[in-house]
Amino acid sequence: MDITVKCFAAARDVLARDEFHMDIPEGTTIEVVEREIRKLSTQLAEMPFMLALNMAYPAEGTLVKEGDELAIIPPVSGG
Amino acid sequence: MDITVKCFAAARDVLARDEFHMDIPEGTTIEVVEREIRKLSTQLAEMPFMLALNMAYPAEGTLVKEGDELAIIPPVSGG
Amino acid sequence: MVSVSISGKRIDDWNFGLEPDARVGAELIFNGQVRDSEKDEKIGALVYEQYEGMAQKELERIGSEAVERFGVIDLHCVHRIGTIPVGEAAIVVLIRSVHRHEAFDAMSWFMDELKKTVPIWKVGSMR
Amino acid sequence: MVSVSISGKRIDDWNFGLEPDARVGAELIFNGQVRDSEKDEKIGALVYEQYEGMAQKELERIGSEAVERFGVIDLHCVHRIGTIPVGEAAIVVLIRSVHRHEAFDAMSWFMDELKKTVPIWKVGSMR
Repeated sequence: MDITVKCFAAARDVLARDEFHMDIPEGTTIEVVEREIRKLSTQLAEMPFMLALNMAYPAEGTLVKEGDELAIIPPVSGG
Repeated sequence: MDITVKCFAAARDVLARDEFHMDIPEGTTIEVVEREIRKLSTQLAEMPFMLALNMAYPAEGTLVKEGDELAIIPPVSGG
Repeated sequence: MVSVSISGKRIDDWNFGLEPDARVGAELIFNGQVRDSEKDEKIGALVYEQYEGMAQKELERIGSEAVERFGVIDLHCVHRIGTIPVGEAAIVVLIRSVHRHEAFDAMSWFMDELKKTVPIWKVGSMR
Repeated sequence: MVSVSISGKRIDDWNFGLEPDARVGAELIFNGQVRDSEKDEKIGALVYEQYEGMAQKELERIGSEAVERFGVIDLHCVHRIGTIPVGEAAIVVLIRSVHRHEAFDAMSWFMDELKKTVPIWKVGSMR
């Protein structure tokens, strides 16, 4: 299954891209995707971030589906 | 010694005047003046109010002086 | 810095005329308005009176204490007296600070104090 | 009622265009402004970026939760993104309520939540 992962702020700096695609098996939870993402870079492995799924913060154990939009959300600093 | 006592809000309603004068002996504390004022009306006796002295809330035991301006301050309700 | 005014006129679009201050990270403005009901009765206006002189002095005193106690940059306040129609402001308070928490705490404290000590009264209502 | 906007332009004199509401006793407005120093360095501007779509959705979500949780009448918010010069607003929030305490609590909670969950970042500064 193909999913899109958007990168913001410090995550974009580390990965040097705005977004990328991942191919994951059916039945993959958001936690497993997070683990895969952390493997992409040693800096990312240690970085505090949340994952958004289709523009919301998913509940624990949520399954990721074909075509989903994920996003790496480093600590926010708006306001 | 002559002092002026101003009356506001409920105190003015009860006493039916904006202000009045009192003649008190030298060396009178603010607490003694308050006791005298409460004697002016049975409604005033029970009314919660503070006394202001020359436009400030006096410390306990403050002596009242000739020409001082006191004020009966019923519970405030500004803002 | 503290400034206080008491006005017999409309204060809803009050301009405190502040100079910009590059240290300011938070500006908090409170408008206290007359509501259409008072003690469960429908009203059209409230009548406020003040102890002239002392109301101003007390507002300045608690304003200065708020600035000092919470470490905000400045506090400005205008209170309206006389007859105030429903929907119009009885008070406007503006506080500026470096970070937002000081401004929130100072505003809350200032309004609580005002309602304990400042000699201004609602003396009646009008339909 | 909740309304949220995200703007690339100046928001300092933002007009939320609210209808008067006679139930309102308290109106609280928060302006978060860019300060002249960030991490002890003098700056001239901050650069903000958003996750377009999600920033709006998250602001709406926490706005609605603030309204419900604290029982305020309404909450309106505009957040600016892009390059914001020192002294200009990054955010304006307006809350109206019957009594003032709800508005204070809702504002404080809303700003704390915003700084935890809303995908908007300071991504750099300019001299």
